[in-house]
Amino acid sequence: MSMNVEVLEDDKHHRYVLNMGPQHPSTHGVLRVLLELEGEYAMNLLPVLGYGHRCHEKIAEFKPAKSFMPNTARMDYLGALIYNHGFAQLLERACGIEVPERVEYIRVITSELNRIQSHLLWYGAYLLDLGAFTPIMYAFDDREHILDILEDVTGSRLTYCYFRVGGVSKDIDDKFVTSTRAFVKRLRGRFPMYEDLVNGNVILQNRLIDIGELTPQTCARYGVTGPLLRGTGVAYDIRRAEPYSIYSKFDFEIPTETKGDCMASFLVRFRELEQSLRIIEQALDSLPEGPIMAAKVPKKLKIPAGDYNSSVEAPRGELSYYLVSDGSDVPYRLKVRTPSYSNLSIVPEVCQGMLISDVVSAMGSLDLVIPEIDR
Amino acid sequence: MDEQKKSLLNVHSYTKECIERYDGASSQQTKTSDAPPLIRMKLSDAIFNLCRANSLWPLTFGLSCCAIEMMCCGMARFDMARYGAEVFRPSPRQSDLMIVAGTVNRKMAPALVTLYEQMPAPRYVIAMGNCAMAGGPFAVEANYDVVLGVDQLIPVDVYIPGCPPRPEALIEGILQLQEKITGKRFPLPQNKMPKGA
Amino acid sequence: MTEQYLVDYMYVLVLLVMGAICGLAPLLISTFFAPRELYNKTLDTYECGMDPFGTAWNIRFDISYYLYALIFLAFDVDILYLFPVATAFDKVSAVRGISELLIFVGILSLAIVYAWVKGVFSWTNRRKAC
Amino acid sequence: MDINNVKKQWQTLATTVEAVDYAVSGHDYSLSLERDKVRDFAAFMLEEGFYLVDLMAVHVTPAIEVVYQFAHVETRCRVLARAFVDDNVEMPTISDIYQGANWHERETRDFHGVVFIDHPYLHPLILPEEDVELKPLLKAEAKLKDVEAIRRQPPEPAPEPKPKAKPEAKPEPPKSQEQS
Repeated sequence: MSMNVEVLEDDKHHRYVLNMGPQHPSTHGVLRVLLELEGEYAMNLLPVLGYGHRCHEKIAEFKPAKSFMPNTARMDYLGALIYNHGFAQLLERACGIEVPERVEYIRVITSELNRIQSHLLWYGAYLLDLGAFTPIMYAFDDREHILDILEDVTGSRLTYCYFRVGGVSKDIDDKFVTSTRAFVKRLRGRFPMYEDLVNGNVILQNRLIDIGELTPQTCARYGVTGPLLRGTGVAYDIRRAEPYSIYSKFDFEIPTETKGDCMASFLVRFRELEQSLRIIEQALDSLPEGPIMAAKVPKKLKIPAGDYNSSVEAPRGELSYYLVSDGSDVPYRLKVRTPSYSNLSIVPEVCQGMLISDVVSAMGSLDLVIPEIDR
Repeated sequence: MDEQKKSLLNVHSYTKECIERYDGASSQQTKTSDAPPLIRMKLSDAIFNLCRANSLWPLTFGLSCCAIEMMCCGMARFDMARYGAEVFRPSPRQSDLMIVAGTVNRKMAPALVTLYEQMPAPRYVIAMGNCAMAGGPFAVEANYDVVLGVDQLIPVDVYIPGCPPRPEALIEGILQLQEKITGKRFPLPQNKMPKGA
Repeated sequence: MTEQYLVDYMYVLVLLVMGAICGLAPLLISTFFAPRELYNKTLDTYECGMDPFGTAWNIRFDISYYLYALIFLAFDVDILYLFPVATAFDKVSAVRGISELLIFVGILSLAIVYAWVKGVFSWTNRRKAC
Repeated sequence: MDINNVKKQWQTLATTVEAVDYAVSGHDYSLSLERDKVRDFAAFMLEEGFYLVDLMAVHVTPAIEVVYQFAHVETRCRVLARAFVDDNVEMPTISDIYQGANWHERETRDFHGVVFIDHPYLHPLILPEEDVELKPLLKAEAKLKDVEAIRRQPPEPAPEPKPKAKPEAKPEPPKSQEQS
C-alpha cells in the first residue's frame, strides 16, 4: 500500500504528484510528503525525511558522554528538559550514581513545566494549521510565563542544558516556587476559556472527529506511543508503566479516549495539561531540602562495558536511549529512539485516501518535531 | 519519453550547483539577468526603500529550534508587527525577506537555493542562529551532513548569533536590516512605550 | 439642455479614466521601478522548494469540480437577467417587484436543490484506492 | 501475557536468554538470536502483544550486530534481542510483521549498510539519494572493537559498591558464541 515509485514514473495513471515539501507551513519543520493526488484525495503518501538530519548519533561517538547533554536538548527542543532527564538517568544508571532527593523533585517539576510548554505550543500550532489564528496567541501568552520561570533557573528559553549527571546545575529558589504556584493557578483558571473558545467549537469537531482513526493493534505494529496510543484507549505512559525518578510518589491519572481519532489525541493532550499541573503542585508541596549534586561524581565518567537503556515519557511518546559502552568515557554507540519517528510512520497507512485538508489535520495531530525525527 | 523523466526522489536539479557553491567554485552563476530598474531616481529609490524597509514580509522558513524563537517573535509579547514584519508568507512569491532559522544540511541546500531564487527581486536574507551562520554546535569533526554557514550558498544580509537567539535579537536583526536598506535607523517605537510595559 | 446631457456623460468618462489609472498604475510602476534580477529558477513553478513532477496539463480532473462549474453557470446567467430588473425597479410597486424577483430566483435555485439532493456537496472523507 | 510460557517459547527460539537487572541496564531480558530465527521471533512477539521499540545496529568486529528492542504495553517487560548479520551484511526483514520496522531498517541501511532481504522499498531514508555508500556510523579501523569488549563484564564475585577495579585477566566470557 505504500506509494510505488516505479508505477508513478511512467505516468500511465495520470495521477498528479504534489510535493508537500520541505518548506510547508503545515509540516512543522522540514518534512517532505509526496502526495499522489486524485482530485482532492491523497491516494498515496510517501514521507521523505532527512532534511533536518544533523548527525547527532555520530557526534555522540566523538565526545565524552557527559558533554552530549546539549545535543539531547537540540533533538527535541520542545521537550528539552525531558530529553536531558532521559540522558542523565541513562548515565546515572550506567555508572551507579545515586541522585539526592531534592534533585529528583527539581527534575520532575521542571520536566512537567516543559511538558506543559510543549503541549501549549502544539495546541497553538495545530489550531493554526486548521486555520484558527487566535488560540495560538493565547497559548503563547501562557507559554511565555513558563519560559520566564524556567529561564531564571536554567538560563535559556528553549534548548535547556540544565541537568547534569548526578544532579542539576543550579538550585531553585523560592522565587521560582512562588512564580510556579502563581502560574499553576493562572493556567488552571484559563482552562474553561480554552474549553469554550476551541474544544467546543463545531468547526474543530467536524475537522477532527473520525479523521485518522487508530487501533491499538496498528499502534503495536508501528510502535506508536504517547497521546496517540492513549487516544486509542491504552493507558500506557512510561511515568506509570516504568516509574522512573520519583513519579511513583505522585498520584495523577493517565487520560485516555476510546475512538483513537484526531479528536481523541487532542483531548488526551489537553487533559494531560491538567495532570502535569497536579504533579507540579504535589512536587512543590513536598519539596525537600538538600544538596543539588550527587556526592561523588567522577570527573571522567568511566561507563562500565555493556549496553544500557533509559526510557522516559516525552511529550510526544516514549523516548528511549540505548547506550553501548566499551568501558571508556566515550560511548561506543548511542541510539536515541524518538517518539515522533514511529508516530509519523503510520501516515502512509492511516492517511491513505484522505482529503488533503484531512491529511493536514491528521499530521497536525501527530505533533511532529522534525529534528527529533531526523536526529 | 522515458529517459528525461525524473525519478521521484531523484537528485534535485540544484544539487550539483550547491556543491559547487559550497566548495567556492562557482559564485551565483545561475543569475540570468541583473539589469537595474528602467527609471533610476534618487527620490524614487528613497521612497521605495522606505516602503520596503517598513514592510518586510518574512518567508515561513523555520528549519529547527530557531523557528520556535521566530514564532515567539511573531506573537504578542515580542511582536514583530511593530516593525511591519509579522506577516509570515508561506510562499516565496509574496515574501521579500528570508529568515533562515535553523540548520541547513546537504539534502536541504538545493531547496534553500531554489526558494531564494523564487523570491521577487529586492530579496533580503537574515541568517538566524549559529547553525545558519557557521554550522553552530554541529561544526564538529563528526559532521558529515550539515552545511557550515548559509552564506556559502546564498548572499546573507544580517547575521544573528545565538543558539537559539532571543526574540529581541531577531528584532534587532530586523532593525539592522532596515538600517541597511534605508541607511538610517528609525526612531524606535519603544521610546514612546508607556512606563512599565 | 445638451450641456446637461454632456455633463452626465462627463461623469461616466471620468470614472472610466480613474478606473483605468487605478488598474494600470501599479503595473507601470512595477515595470519601471522594480529591479530586474532574475535567476534560473525565478520563473519556475513554486513547489515547496522542490522540482515539480511533470506538467499539470495532462492530469484528469475530478468530476465533482465539473458539477460545481455547472451550478455556478446557472446562477451567473441568473444575475445577468437581474440587471434590467434593477433599472426598471422604481416603475413598479415595491411588493410586486420583490415578489417577482423572488419567484425568478426561486425557480433557478431549484438547480441547487437538485444538486444538493443528488449529493454533489457531500464529499466522502475517505476514498479507497481503486 | 504470562511471562513463563513466553520464556519457555524464547528458550526454543533464542540461543541464549539472560535475565538482566533492570535497575542497572534498563531492560529486563537480553536474548541473542540466530539470523534465520529473527522472523518467527518477531511474529511470536507480535502475537504476545509486544510492540517494537527500536531496531539499531552496532558495528563490532566479527559482524555487525543488529539489536531489536521490544516492550509490552500491559506488563513492564523490556526485551533486547541481538542477531549478527551474515557475511555479505544481510539480514531478513521484519517490516511485513512490524510495519514500524520499515523505516528503522531503511535508516540502519543508511548508517550501517545492513541490507534487509526483501524489504519493500529499501531507498535511503535519511541520507540524500546519492549517499547510499556513505554509511557514516561505521567505525574507523582504529576504534573498531570486538563484540566481547562491549558485553557486560560479569560482576566481581563481591560486587562492592565502589566502582570496580579494571579486571586484570580478561575473564573467559560465560556465553561461548562461536560466530562464523
